[in-house]
Amino acid sequence: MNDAIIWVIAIPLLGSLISIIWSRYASMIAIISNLLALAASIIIVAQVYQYGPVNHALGSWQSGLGISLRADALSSILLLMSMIVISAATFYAGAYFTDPVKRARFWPLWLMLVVALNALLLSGDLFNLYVTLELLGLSAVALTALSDNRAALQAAIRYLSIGLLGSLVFLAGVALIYMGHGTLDLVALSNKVQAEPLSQVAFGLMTAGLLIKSALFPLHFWLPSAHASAPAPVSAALSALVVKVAVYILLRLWVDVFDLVLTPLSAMLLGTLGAIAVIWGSWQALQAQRLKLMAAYSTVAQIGYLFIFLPLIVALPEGPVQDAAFTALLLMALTHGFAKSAFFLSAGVIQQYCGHDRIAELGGTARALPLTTFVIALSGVALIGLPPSGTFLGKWYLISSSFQAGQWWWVPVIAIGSVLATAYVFRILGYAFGPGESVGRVLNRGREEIPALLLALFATLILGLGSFELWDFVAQHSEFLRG
Amino acid sequence: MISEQLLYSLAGVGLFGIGLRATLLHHMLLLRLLALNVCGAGVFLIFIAIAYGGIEVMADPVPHALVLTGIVVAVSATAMALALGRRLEALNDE
Amino acid sequence: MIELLWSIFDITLVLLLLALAWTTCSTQDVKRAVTLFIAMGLLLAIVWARLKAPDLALAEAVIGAGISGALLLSAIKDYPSNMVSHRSTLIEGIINSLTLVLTILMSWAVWHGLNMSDGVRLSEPVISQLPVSGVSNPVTAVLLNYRAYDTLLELAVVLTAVLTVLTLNEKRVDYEFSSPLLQGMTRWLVPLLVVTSGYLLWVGAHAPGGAFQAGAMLAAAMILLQLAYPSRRQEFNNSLLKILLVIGIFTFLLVGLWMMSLNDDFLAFTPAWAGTLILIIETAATVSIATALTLAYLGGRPRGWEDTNRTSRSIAENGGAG
Amino acid sequence: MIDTLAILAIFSGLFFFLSGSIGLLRLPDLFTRLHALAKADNVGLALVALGVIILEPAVINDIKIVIIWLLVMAASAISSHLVARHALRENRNDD
Repeated sequence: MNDAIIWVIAIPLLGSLISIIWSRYASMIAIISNLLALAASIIIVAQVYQYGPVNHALGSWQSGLGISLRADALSSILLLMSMIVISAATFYAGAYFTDPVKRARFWPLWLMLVVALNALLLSGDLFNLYVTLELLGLSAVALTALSDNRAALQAAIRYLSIGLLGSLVFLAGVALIYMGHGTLDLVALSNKVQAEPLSQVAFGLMTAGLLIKSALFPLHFWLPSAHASAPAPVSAALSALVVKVAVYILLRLWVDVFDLVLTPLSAMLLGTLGAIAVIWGSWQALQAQRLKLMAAYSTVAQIGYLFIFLPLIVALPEGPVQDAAFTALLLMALTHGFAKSAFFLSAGVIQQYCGHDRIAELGGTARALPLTTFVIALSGVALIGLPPSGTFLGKWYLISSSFQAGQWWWVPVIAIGSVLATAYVFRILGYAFGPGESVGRVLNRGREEIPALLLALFATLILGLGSFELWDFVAQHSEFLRG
Repeated sequence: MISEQLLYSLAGVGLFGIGLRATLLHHMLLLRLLALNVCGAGVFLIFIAIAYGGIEVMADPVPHALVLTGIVVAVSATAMALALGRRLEALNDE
Repeated sequence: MIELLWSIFDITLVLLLLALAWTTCSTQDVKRAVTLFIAMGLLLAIVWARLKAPDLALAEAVIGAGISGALLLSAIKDYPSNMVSHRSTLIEGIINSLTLVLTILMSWAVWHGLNMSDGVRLSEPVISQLPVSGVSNPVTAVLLNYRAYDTLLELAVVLTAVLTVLTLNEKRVDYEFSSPLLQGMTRWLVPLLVVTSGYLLWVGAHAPGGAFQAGAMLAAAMILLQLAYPSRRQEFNNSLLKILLVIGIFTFLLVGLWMMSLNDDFLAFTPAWAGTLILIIETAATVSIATALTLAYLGGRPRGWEDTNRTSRSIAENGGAG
Repeated sequence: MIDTLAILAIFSGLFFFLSGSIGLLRLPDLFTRLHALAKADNVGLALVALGVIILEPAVINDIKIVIIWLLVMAASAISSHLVARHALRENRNDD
C-alpha cells in the first residue's frame, strides 16, 4: 500500500511524456496528472499520520545497495504543500498562457518541475539528491527562460551557472562522504558520521552548495532577477517551493545526518546570515520599483527567518521545547509557501491587466481588480505575520524560543523585519487603493484569481487556525528530530 | 595501493579548485561553462580514485556508475546553457 | 622496477592533466580554451582507463570529448573571441584565497578519508547480488538495476535539456564547407559507427559498454552525417521525432511500474527476466539518447514542433516569418 | 626474443610521436605542422600497434588493433585535409 510514494513521482513524469506527444491536449493532461498526484500526496500524509514514516526500497534491494524513498512528517507535509501550490498554479497557468505555442512549451517542463520537487522531497540517498537537484535546477531554468526576453534569458543563464556550481560543490561533498563511509544512504550515514575532519569538510561543502540554492544572504544575488522575470506561475513555484526544498535538504542533513558535526558556532554563523538576510531583503523589498521584484526580495528575507531557527534548535534541549521550535519553523515555511505563491499569481494578474507591474503606477487597481487586491492584502497579512496567519504563530514561537535559549538578540531583528514587511505591504496597498487612470470596468478573472485566493486563505486562515493539528502531527512523529 | 588513490584524488581536488576559481573569475558564459566542466571532472576524478583498489583488484563499480550519470548530466547542462547563450545573442542582435 | 614505471606514468599523467586544466581555465581566448578542453577530455579518458574504469573511458571519449566538443566548437562562432573582461584585483584576490583555502581543506579531508576507510564499500554486495541482477557487467548492474531510479531521472534531465534547446533556438547555421573526401569517408564510417553502437549496446550486459555509450556513438554518427552533407537535411517527421525522444524514459517507467505490480517494489525486476528487461530498456534508452544528443547539437525548432491545432500552426508560421 | 622485438617496435613508435610533437611546437606555420603531425603520428601508431600485436596472443584482439590503426589513419588524413582546406580558404578570403 506504500505505492503512493511512487505514484506521486510517476504520474507527473508520465504526464510530462504524454504532453510532449499530444501537445494538443497538454493542458488537460497536466491538470489531470496534477490532481492525481495531489491525491497521492494526501494518501502519503494519511499513511504517515497513521503508521509513521513510509519507506519504499526501490528494486527491493537492501538499503545502501539500492535507493530508498522515504516520507516522514516533515517531508510529507512539505510534499502536500507543494502539491497544493502546484495544483493552484496549474489551474492558473491554463488561463495565463494564451499563446498556444508557449503553452505547448510550458506543460512538459512544468510537469518535469513537479517530478523533480516530489522526487527531491522523498529521496533518501545522497547521490539521488544530486540528480534530483539537477533536474530541479534545469527545469526551473528552462521555465524561467520561457519569458523569452533579454532580462529573462540573462537571469536564466545566471541562474543556471550558479545552480550548476551549487550542485557540483554539493557533489564534491558527496564524493568525500562516500570516500569515508562507503554508503550514500541517509539512514545508514546517520549512524556512521562522526565529528572527524572528512565529515566536517564534506558537511561544509554540501552546506555551501545548498546555501547557494536556497539563496541565503550573501548568496542570494541570483534570485531576484530570476524570480522577477519568469512567467507568473513559474515565479510562484520558484519562490514558494524551489528555494524551500533546498532549505529542506539542509535541515534534513543537519538534523538527521550531521547532527554530531554541526557545532553551535556554525549554527550561530548561519543564524547571523539569516538575520542579515531578513533586514537586507526587507529593505530591498521596500526599495523595489516593481511588484514581482519586491516579492522576490521578500523571499530573500523570509528564507532568512528559517535560518534564524537553526541556532535555537541547536541550543534548545531535546524535548517538547525543541519540537515546538521545529514545528514553528515548518509552519513559517508552509505559510510563506502559500502566501508567496498567492502573491506572485496575483502579481501576474495585475501585470496582464495593467501591462506592467511598476508599483508607483498601480493606482486604481483596487477598483478594477478587487479580488486580486484582496488576495494581495491577505498574503501581505501572512508575510507580515499578523494574526491569524501561520507566520504570526511562527514568529511568536521564534521569539519565545529565542528567550528560552538565551539568545535575545534575534528579537530586535524579527521586530525590524516585521516593521519593514508592514511598510512594503502597505506601500503596495496604498498605491493600489489610490486614484489612477487604470480605472476600467470591474474585471472578474475567476480562473486566475480563485487559485490565488485559495492559496492566500491557506496561508492566513487554515494554517493559522489549524496549526494545532500540525503541532500534534509533528509532535507525534518527532522521531525525525535527532534520530 | 593507497598512494595511487591519494595521488589521483588529490589531482581531483586540484582540478576542482582550478575549475572553481575560473568559474568565479570568468564573466563570459562559454569560458565559465568550460570551467564548470573542469570542476565537474575534478569531482568525478575523486570518485574514481576512491573506487580504484590496485592493479589486481576489481575496482568498486558504484562510483563508476555515478560518474557515468554525472557525465551525461554535465553534457545535458552544457548543451542547455549554450542554447540559452545563443538565444540571448540572437535577442541582442535584434 | 615496474612499480617505479607506473609511478612515473601516474605522475606524468596527473601533471599533464592539471597543466591542461590550468591553461584551459586561465586563457581568455575562447577558441584556445575549447581546444584545450577537448584535449583534456581525451586525457581524462586515459585516466579513467588507467584507474580501471573502462566504461567511463568509453563514455568520456564519446560524450565528454566527442559530443561536448562538437557542441562547444559549434558554439564558438556565437561568441566574440576577443572580449576580455577582468574582475577587480580585490575580488580576484578574494576568489583566489577562497579557492586556495578550500583546496587545502579538501586535500586534508582526502588525506584523512583515505586513512580511515576500510576499503570495503559497496563492492561486496554489488558482486554478491550480480547473479540475480540479470547482467554480468557490474557497472551496468548498478546503472540499470541497483540504482536504476537514478538512471531514470537522469534520462529526465537529458529530456528537459533537449526540450529547452528545441524550444529556444532557431536552427543552427550550417557549416558551409564540406569536402568530397569527408563525404567519401562518412559514407563508410557511418555504417561502421552504427554497427559499433549496436555492439556497445549488446556487449554492455557483460563487458564495458551500454546504453549511454551506444547512444552517444549513434549521435556522433548523425552529427557526422550532418557535417558531411549540410545541404541534405531532411525535414523531420515531428511526431516520430517526439516518440523517439521519449521512448527511452517511457519504456523505463512502464517496465518499472509493471514490475511494481508484480513484485511490490518499483523497478524490482524479476530475476529470471531481468536480463531481457534491461536489454529492452537499454535499447529504447539508446534510441532516445541518440535522438536527444543529435537534436541538442543541431539545435533549432523543427517546423511545426509545437502544433497544438490549426490556428496555432498559422501563428507559429507567422512568428517564424517575422 | 619476441618481447625484445615488441619493446623495440613500441619504443621506436614513441620516438616518432615525440618527433611529431616537437615538430608541432617548433615548425613555423600550420601546413608544415600538419605535415609533421600526420606523418609522424601515423608511423608512430603503426609501430606501437605492431608492438602490441606481437605481445597480444588473441587473434580477435589483434584484428581490433589493426582496425583501430586503419581508422585513426583515415581520420587523421581527413582531418588534416579539412584543416588545411579551411586554412587555405581563410587565406584566400583575407587577400
